[in-house]
Amino acid sequence: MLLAEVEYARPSTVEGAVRLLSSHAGARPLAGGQTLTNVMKARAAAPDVLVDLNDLEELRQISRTADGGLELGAMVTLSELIRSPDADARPILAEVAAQIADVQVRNRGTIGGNICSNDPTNHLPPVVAALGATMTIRGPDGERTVTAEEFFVGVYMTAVAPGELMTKLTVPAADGARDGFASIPIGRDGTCICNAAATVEDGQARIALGCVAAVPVVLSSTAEEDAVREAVRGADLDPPSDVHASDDYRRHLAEVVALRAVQQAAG
Amino acid sequence: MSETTVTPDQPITVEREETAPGFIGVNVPRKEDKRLVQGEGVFVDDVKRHGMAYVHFVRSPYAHAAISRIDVSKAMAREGVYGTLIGEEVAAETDPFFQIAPPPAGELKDYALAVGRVRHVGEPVVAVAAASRELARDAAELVEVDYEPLEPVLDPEHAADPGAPQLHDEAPSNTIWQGNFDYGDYDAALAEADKVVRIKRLHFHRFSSTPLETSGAVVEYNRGTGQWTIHSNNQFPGFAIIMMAPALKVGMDKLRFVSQDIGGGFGNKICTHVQLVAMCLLARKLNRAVNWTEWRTDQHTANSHGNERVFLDVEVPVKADGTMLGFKARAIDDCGAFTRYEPLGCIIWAQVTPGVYRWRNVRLDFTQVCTNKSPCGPNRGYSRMQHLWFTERVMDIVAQELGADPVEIRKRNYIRADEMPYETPNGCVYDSGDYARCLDEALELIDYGSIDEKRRDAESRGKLLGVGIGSTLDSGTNNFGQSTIVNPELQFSGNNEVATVKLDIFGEVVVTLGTTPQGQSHETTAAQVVADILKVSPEDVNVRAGHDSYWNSHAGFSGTYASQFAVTGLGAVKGATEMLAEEIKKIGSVVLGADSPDDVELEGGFVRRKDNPEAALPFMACGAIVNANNAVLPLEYRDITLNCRYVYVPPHQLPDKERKYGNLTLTYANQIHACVVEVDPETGVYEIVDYGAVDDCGVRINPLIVEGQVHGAAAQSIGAATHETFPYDEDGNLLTPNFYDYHVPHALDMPPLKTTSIESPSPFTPLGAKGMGEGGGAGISAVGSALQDALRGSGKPVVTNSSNPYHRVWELLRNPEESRALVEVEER
Amino acid sequence: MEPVRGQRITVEVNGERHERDVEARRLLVHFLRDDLDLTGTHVGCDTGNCGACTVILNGVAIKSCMLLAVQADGTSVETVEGLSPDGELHPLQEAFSSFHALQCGYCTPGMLMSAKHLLDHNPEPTEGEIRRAIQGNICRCTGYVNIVEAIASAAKGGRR
Amino acid sequence: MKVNGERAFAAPRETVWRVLQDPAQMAEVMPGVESFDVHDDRHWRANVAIPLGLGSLRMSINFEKLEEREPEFSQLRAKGTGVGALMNLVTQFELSERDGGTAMAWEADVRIAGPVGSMGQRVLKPIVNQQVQQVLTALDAQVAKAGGGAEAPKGAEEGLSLLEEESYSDER
Repeated sequence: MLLAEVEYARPSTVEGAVRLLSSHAGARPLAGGQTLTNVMKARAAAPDVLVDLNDLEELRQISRTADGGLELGAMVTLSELIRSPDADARPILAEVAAQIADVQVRNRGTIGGNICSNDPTNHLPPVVAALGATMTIRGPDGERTVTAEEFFVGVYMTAVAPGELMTKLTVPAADGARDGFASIPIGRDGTCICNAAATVEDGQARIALGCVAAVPVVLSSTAEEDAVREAVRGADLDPPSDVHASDDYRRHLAEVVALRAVQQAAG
Repeated sequence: MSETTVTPDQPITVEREETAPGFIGVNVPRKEDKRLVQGEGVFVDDVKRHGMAYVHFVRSPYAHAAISRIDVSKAMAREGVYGTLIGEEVAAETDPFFQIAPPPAGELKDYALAVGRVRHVGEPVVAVAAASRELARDAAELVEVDYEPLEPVLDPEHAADPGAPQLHDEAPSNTIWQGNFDYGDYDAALAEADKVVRIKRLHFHRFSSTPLETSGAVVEYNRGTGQWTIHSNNQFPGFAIIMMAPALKVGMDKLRFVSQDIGGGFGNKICTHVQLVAMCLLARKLNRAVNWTEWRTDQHTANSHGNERVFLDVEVPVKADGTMLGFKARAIDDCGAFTRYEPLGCIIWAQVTPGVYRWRNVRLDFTQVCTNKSPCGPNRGYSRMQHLWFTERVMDIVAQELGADPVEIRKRNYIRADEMPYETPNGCVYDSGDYARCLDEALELIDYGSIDEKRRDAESRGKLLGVGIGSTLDSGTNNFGQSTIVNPELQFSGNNEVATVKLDIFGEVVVTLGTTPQGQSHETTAAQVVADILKVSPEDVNVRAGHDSYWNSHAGFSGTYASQFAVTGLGAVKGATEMLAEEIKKIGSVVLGADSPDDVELEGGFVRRKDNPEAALPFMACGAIVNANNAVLPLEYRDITLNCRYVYVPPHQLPDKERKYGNLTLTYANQIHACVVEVDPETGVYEIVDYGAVDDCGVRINPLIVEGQVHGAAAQSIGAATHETFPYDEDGNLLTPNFYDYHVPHALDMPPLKTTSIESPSPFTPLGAKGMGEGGGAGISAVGSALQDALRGSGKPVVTNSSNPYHRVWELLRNPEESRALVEVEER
Repeated sequence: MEPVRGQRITVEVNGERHERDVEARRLLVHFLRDDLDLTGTHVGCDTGNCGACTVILNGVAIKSCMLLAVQADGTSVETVEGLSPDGELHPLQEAFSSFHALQCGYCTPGMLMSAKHLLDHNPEPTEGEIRRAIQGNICRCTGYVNIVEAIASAAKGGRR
Repeated sequence: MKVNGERAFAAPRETVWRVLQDPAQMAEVMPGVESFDVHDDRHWRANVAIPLGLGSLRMSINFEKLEEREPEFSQLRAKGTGVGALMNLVTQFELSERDGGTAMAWEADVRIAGPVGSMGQRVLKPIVNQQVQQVLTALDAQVAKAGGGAEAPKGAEEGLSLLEEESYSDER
């Protein structure tokens, strides 16, 4: 419950944040803090410097792109996303955000935080992977934009290198694609035991599985049941076992949630 | 909206008539609420003292290891660190805790900190005291402890195997206690049976009620008087003092236990005497107040868990008509690394030997072993819950295997209302109850009549629907004499609780209790009882909040545990209040010139002459006369104090140690629960869609408070049946050390709880009331029962575990044969 | 600007301005309980799950165990102590008592703050909305039945 | 938790053996090594900061060579202690000559305790797999440097698998 000593800074510009992050080894961005703070309480991780991103108005914007897609600042809270009228560009985002944790956590937790912490049970990583969204990363050497495949590196690890921070999430316009999400949570809206997001366009499904590996597992198949099941079986998943599910059970659930996500998308 | 049949349609208001208050049975609003809803309760971690030190425990990362070196020098060098305490000091300054077990296990050494060896992950090894919470933890990380890991014992079923590692040199084969319980004539019953149902293994899992407030203490030491003041949330100070005083080598009066508000206990706060002794030693060593806050992860890894229990080689002789003649089984109970309250659990279960059933022939071989897991202790439904779950599992498995209707076969085997009071084969006496009627009410709540329709509807949605039934006997007002059955040398028996009621100089009625409530509303119900006897309103009765062992209302068994306040606590309140009423009448008769106290009566805060209501004396005057103007009293009345103390002692007798026979407890409240589940056959994920609980605890002092207990107990058993479990990995690490992975029900998880009640007054208690609050176990049985029913069309799997998270249900669906292999029916 | 180990912060709590020097690592809940002696806000877990520490920060319900005190600098915080400033009980507090929505009372302050946040934004919630609103608040005593009824009643001005 | 796998190197067995037996070269292979000192040919010690994304986990690890049969078999124990975690690791490998190169059959038994454990297995197992992958990839490079190019790192994924599951006390 008690954090180790840590230094703290709350810059007011992204440049300032990048400067702080890149000039201090062991500096970590602090977004909503709904994951990082708890890991620090356990002292399972002890950053030397916390760079609080909460004053970066630039990262709180929600806007439509020219082509009808969506740009979400990394510091947009899950509650803000749920309430935003612009979010109906890809309604699945708000729909899934509303399933994350609880009101208090959604009020504080951010999109960037959920994506960057990349706990295998998080909701958003598979969603951004399925939607083909891109993440924009700002660092001392400027800005780059990466796809989900490049972005998710491991548990709690992403392409955001020390000294960098994620600034925004860009979601392409639906353009006739439809999205779905399915999960098996512990109880109602508890932590996910297994989850999956899917985007279906012209009968082609892009599926991203959560909870079964260190990073979302992305698969492609046609939207037919047999094809989806085949695609998941073909993925040779080696999911972790824990108190909520054996690896066998997770492997089975992966097939179920993949199919349900695709069916929701296919409507 | 969740339906409740007890809650009135309007917000509760005190309904009373001027002349006859009659507050017993009325939903009087709680006296405790005003402070609690304003955040003005005083919980242990709210207590602060000048210069107080914060204590952090260095805990074992190993399940089993020898400690080869402890070095606190780096921690001591840290600025702001006041001091440390290590096992060697504890061993030098204290005696090991008194053990309830007989030798050899009774010789095992249990100290406030690990001495030479750690026996479970999370066991406190070093205590570090510093100027702030954070500093204490920082310094704790600087303490160096070298461990030599030893092989842990984790599987209770193999703890006693030859060659298994030993936890305690004093407990050979890791066996704490073993005993055979043989009642009726089991062999004759077996010979008489038409069918014999055998079940290889039933498993009741580890979990705990995890009170939202974790344990803690603020301990002060007074050098001048040599006494400690212990502000804590320990829920059984009577027991704690008996354990701590000898360990600290001081008289009991040197330990003052104080508590006001306690954030839930459920039994989990009975065994904190271990950490409290460490606090006492530190307070004395540092000569300053010390604070200990147990964090959630500490609470899960090192606080008392509910006992895990396995039932092996179960055998049930059954007659052709479905009458069960009894059972035979081998029980192995896992008490964890230390015996803090154990092996009492080895006998407590026997309070409910046949459960709610007319089973006359019982043969149980009961063994308790220790393992390298968190020590066990009482947990809501303590030891009876495990056994009652076993009786209900037996009932459902036999019903399924014989193709009998689970409702009919229960009614055939239930003890009947006309048999009450009913003596069980081991000499316990069930005071009152009507189980069949409770079952009918419960089935009514879940609309059992239309269940086939619902089944079809569920099928049409691709779901499997099941109905389940469970029961609990909430036995209360323990006879501590049962402890002599586990250890004949013990000198405990009976039970007691005390209360004082006084009339103060300005006429206030002041009540003190010996109990330590954790949400059970004692201030309110005590006031209701006092109000009825003194003929005043509960608002006029001032019940002191909390517990202080320095008040004159502390008895040997004082505390709040084991479903007994309505009997022992209120029994004491009633006794003391009646004494006070008599004294007030005496004063009144003198002052009002009546011939005898019988000629006056109490009414609305006055004592008045029956023959002339105009002649009345206010309570205030009585208080003033006795306390400040007593020369006016005739000499023969000078012994009146208007400060009455009464100790309620239940009519217990010594049990027969050899036969393990006798009445082990006074009252038997009962609950019958029924629930409906819908299972998704593809995933094993299920939802409880309907739930009914019927409670019978005799006379209900405050129905709304009773109903609240029923709701809470049901919620806890639903949690235990679904996701709450304390599993360990092969190294002895707890896999659910906090609320991340230990999922307790939240508001969206809970089904609508429908409750109702019947009242079968106890013939044995002062108010016809029975202790209650531990009735939840019924839910664990009901959920498992419903799952087995839902899955019957999928290969008839048998539910043999009390813990049924989704993955286990999926395994049952995927491989029903595995569970079926545990059951066989022998036709005679 | 350079990172600091601690700093002086100003927080308005229940309408009152407080200035304190705090370590950067100190959690808001400990600032409220230990530094300001506002012990109505409780700690029930160490993983952000239980909600006993729920307070309203700038009008938004949050868990004060997942926020550093330095992050609250310049904000306005409402705690349970602020619900009945003049001793007059808030309708939610009245309803919790009338409907026996509390037993041990340990989760109650956090539960009340979540309920207040709900009613501030949604004066006429359905049962489902009420349950969602308190999903982040664990109660081990009541099974939530009476809590849900109490909140519904408070929303209807004390009626059922 | 037990992990095992097979790995192929396009280098002679002696080369691979030398890399695996040389503490200095192994230091190159381990994640986040900050300092490294050799006590004797059987014991050495490393201070590491294992990068875990949310912050790195500092540990000091003592290595002890338990057994070796040059040039095919070696067994090693590593005991790590840190604020957030305790690690006990026993690992062994068997080298055999295969079509001009070297095949390494390896297995490791990793046990982790302490606060990091309280974060749950769902993160621990993937983290262990991840670290193993990185070690193997780095090993390829190291072997390549020591002469003889390494095969594509995909060899790692091929063999990597969990040997056994946790046995829960209430799962039987």
